[in-house]
Amino acid sequence: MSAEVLPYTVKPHPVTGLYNGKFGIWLFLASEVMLFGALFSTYIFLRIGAPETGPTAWPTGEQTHLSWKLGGLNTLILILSSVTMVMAWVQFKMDNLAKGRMYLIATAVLAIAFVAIKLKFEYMHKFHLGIKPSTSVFFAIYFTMTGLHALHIIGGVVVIAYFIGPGAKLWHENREYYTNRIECTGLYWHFVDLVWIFLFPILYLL
Amino acid sequence: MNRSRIIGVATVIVVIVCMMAPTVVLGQTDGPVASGHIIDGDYGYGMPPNASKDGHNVDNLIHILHWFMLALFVAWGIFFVYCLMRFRARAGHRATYDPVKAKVSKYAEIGVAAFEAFLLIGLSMPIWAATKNEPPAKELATHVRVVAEQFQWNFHYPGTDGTFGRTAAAFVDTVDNPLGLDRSDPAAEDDVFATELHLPVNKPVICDLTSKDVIHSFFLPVMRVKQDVIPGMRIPVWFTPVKEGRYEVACAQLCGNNHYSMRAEMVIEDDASFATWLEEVGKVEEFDEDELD
Amino acid sequence: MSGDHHHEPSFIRKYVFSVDHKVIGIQYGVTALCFLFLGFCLIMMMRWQLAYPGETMPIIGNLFGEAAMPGGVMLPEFYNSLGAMHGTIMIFLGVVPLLVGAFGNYVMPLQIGAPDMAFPKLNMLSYWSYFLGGVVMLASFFVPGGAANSGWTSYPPLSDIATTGQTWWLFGMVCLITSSLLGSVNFIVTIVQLRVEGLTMFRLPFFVWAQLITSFLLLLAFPPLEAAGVLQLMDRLAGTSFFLPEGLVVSGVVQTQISGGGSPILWQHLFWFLAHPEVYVLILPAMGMVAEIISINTRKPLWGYRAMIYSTIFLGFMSFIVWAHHMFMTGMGTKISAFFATTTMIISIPSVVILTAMVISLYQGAIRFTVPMLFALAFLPMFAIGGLTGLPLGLPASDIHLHDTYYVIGHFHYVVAPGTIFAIFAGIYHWFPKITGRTLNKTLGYIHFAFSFIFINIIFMPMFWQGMAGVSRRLYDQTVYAHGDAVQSLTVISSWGAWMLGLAQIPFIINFFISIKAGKKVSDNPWEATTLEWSAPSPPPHGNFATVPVVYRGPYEYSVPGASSDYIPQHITTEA
Amino acid sequence: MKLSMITLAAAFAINTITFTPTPCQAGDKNVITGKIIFKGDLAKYKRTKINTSKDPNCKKSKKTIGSEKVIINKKTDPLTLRNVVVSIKSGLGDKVFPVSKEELKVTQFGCQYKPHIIAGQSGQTLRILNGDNTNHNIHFLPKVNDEHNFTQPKKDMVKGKTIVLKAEDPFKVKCDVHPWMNCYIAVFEHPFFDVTGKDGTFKLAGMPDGSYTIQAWHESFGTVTAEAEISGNTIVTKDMTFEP
Amino acid sequence: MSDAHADVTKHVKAYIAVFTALITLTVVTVLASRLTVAPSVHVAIALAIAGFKASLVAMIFMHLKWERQAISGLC
Repeated sequence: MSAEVLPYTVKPHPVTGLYNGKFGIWLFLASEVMLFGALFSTYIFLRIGAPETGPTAWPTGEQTHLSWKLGGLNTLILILSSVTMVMAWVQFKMDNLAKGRMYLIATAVLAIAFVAIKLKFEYMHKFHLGIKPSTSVFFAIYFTMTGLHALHIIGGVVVIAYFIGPGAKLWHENREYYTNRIECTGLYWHFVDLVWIFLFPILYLL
Repeated sequence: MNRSRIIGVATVIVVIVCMMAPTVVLGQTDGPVASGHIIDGDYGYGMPPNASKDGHNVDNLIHILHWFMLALFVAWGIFFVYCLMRFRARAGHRATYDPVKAKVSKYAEIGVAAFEAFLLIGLSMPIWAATKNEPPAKELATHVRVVAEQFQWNFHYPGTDGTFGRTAAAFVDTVDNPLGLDRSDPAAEDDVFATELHLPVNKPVICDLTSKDVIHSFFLPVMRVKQDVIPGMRIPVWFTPVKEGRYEVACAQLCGNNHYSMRAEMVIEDDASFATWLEEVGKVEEFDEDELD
Repeated sequence: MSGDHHHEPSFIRKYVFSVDHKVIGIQYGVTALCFLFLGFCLIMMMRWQLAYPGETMPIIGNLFGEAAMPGGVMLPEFYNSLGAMHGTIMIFLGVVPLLVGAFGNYVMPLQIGAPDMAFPKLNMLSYWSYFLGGVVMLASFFVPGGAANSGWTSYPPLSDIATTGQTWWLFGMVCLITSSLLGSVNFIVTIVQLRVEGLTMFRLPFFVWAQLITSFLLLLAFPPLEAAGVLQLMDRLAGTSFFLPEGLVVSGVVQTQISGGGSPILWQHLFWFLAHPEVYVLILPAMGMVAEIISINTRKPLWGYRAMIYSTIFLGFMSFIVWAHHMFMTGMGTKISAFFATTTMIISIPSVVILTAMVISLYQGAIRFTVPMLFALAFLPMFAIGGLTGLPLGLPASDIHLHDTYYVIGHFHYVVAPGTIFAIFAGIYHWFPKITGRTLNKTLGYIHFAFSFIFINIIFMPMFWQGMAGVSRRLYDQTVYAHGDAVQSLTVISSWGAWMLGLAQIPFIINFFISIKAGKKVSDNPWEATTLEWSAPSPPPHGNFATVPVVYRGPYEYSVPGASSDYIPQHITTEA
Repeated sequence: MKLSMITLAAAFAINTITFTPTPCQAGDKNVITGKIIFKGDLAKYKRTKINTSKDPNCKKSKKTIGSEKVIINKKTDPLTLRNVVVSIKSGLGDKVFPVSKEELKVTQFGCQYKPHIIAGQSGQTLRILNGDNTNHNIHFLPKVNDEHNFTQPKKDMVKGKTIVLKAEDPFKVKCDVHPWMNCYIAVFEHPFFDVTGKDGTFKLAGMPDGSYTIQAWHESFGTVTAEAEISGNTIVTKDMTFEP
Repeated sequence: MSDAHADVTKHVKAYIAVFTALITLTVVTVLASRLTVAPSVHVAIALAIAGFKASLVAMIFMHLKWERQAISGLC
């Protein structure tokens, strides 16, 4: 079942103006919004439920051992990677493969940097201090949310790597189909950056 | 077409028979139960006997609801069977294309919705508010702390001083201190621990429900009381027993392997025997093994 | 368009790892039917323990090893495992894959004239993720400590301190959720994007509308359970305490390793936020199938087609704000319970509208009592009983006595057993000719219907009386309580009903397997229906339609006055 | 009713005889024996009756049962302590000793575990029997052994898989249905252990020559140790005292 | 979406503008967390800024701004 047999795989649908891929990725992002929405409401539920004092009180400021500097740096990295991602799409739109691929590689490198900072500096730093998810509910929700977010970023990096490497073959077969796929990856990537934009203030600053 | 019509009619009759059979054939039975004690009240197919002052509200609501449901189902069923019989496919009969103007069904639906709204706002909310927002006066009520644990109901009476002793997880000892009472606390001296819930009749009761390990559910069928017992939360529930006798406390929420044997007994008695019981149950006699072992 | 095979796919590519929506539909169908039967066998074993507590189970008693049934007597922990797995297998491995995976995957693309689903490889991935989830669930029976035994709702803290079977259950659930999630993306894009020319949204058969709304429910309701599953996996494996409060003492041992701070209510909110839309996922496609079959067999357009569609859409929205009526007893105040009781009452109205519309469609029709029609007709009164008995459970006051009793089990089984599963039988009898080109035997079908209908009522009708008497659910032995012992005769009746229902399925199983090869050959449109799937050859080839159909009219043009035959298929150009 | 009571008592008696706590090796005759003396206020540790009203079936097997936290043998001259596990703590080095094939048995009778303390060697098998006409939920609370948590809803229901014990300090086994029911299981690497009975004496036999530290463990009073030197098939008596 | 090269370069300017906006907003959120203000106000500010940043990303980066047709077609 090659691509052209299924209508609107590449060309946008006259009524909805979307090709299948973009419509599908938007629906997938809707389900991701519900997934992270559930985790954010868990955060709110736990934080409101936490007593003022006592062992299970909600740590703020210094007790969280979270350095907002690292968080801020990670935010900038992700914003930058969002920009390089969209610039990659622009380059592919303007038909130059080399530049587009260069931007893709930049995005992948930034993403790996983000994950490296998170693992090396934040997680290892906490493990050395003896802080584990089981220490308190705050660290549990911190590790779960940032961990799941990091997994989503790693997933994104794998997809981008696919499009840098073997996926590029499609560029020669059907250029527009390849650009559409890059756009869908871009949409997913911006969503992941969007989630971090909310995660950063909630965990690091409040 | 003839044969399938007979089968259709036959199945409808058989269904009505098998729906009615349980109520007609097997009358009401009651009687003692494996645990050895005689449980008062005749239990059968309808609601269990009501021994609580305002249990009749719940009963009335359930009865009204079921008459309403029966009426709806019968009326709706008659129309359904009429359609099946009247408009079955047969020679010379063709279906009509344009939809029938069913004004009756629209008004019926609006009527049903209105009656449902009445049930909700008129009956259910007041009863629910009574069970949730109007606790009896503290000094009039008997206060009992109910601590559920995996497969036993523990009842904690405050004793004569009326205040519960301090309890903490550290003091828990499964043999002689399941509640984890801190004996050094002065208020805890006269506290009484029991595995049977004794209550004076015609006096409101407030039970503070909490659990030590998993979610249980404090269910008194005869008092029309049911309240989930959630660890980490203390949920009060109140009722007023009006009929003396020995009844059952059931656990209604799956709480592990022996959820089914997590059963306690509730004895409603007059004040005098309640007071004597309160003394008796606290006493611990000495065990001299020579005479028995 | 259909014949562009540039290479003949190998057997594996064609049947095992196929990307054709019809093959995947059949794979889903067969796997889900097997799981449905397995789930049914679990309950037939449990019914023995309920009817005759503590007695050795005859014949198969000592097949289950000493840890589960020493000397043929079922242990409470094994009973709880069977109960939890019965719920999980029936819902997540049986009915949803059958309704959405099998019927949706097979019939929906044909009904909208599409050559295949929008994302064929994603379709295959979602089947195999479902298959992995099923294997993990089955394997969890053989894990030390047995399968998950804290109910299909697996409330913490019980599920947090349960045996390793619970971790396998959680992992299995994550696989099943991923499968349904990917499936729903596929469905929505296909329905919206791949409709043929002329097939506007309001010319779609009601079955396709039901699948669209169901897919939205799956898409938006499942992720919260996935998040809750992740949280519980963290609780069980990484020692966090999302759902565990402070100061737990489990059988005398103070749980010092738990940091506390979490709350069991958090899981209930996340779980029921999924589970209520989930029960609408169970019923909407079934309503879609029943509506199709009723309109075909009454030779009359569906009454209030638009009313039914708007009700379904309204049902879809409302199902997200109703979930806490499962939690009235968790110490809720009057404000919250008032809100959820009101939304529960409101949500009962669209179901009544859909049901009434289907019944009025019978009025002035020419009803043919074919086997699928009998199942579809039986669905209506049974779903009515299921719906009506929801009322006392929706009102918090009457829920006090009836919550977590056999009344609840009677309520939702009436909606699912004679409701959804009868609709599934109706769908199988209805679309079997399209899948194999042969029809299922009629007499075996009548026998299967008659006995199933009788025995399913014998099982579930007594449960309402037991529930009123106060018998709690999930009890290993009801005779421990006086109010349970008094109605033990009803449990025995229900149990015999269950075993007889098991026997009543044999004619269907025989009929199903024999008719694949030896059934009576039929034309492409045996029921003389108008929707597009009957215009394709049966079984439809790889690209479904020889020429891409164009649609000229609505899906239910039956007995049009002045037309030559009593049905005009959608794709026929206007009459000469 | 009568007949079953007699057979039960007979089974109970055979049980105690077959259960020889000290499997002594053929060759050596080294024996360490002694008494566990209790020095403390007898009145403070009276045994109390356990209220089993929760489950009337418990009374059907045995009229009343007493708490077994602290049992002092009143009839012995210097007051001795019952249910004390005496074993060799160190001095055996890494010698390996054959594991006795005989199966340890625990019966639940009158909603109480019989015997209250079970001592065994790592690798020995244990079987739990239900002598009551009620439901018991046996719940192991170990740190090393696996956490068994199984039920026996009927009388004479033998737990299917025999439980193989691993070496561990004494851990508690509790019944979730009758919370007052508990017993302790102590598992050692070597076969030199004994539990004091009604006379408060213990006898460790068959250990190779050498100097050992002996440890006495009691569930409420903790542990007491003593040094013992033994060689050439002699009998050494060593008394230990608990002063709570 | 018109695909002419000129149009795409117009997008690029928008992307750079959004990039700088996001950077400054991040700095603003960090500074805002410094203010000594009631916690509920803290939450309000942080979420408002995060919401605004999110809408920027969604509208520009995810091309929602230029898909007038899609949105009207679907709803």
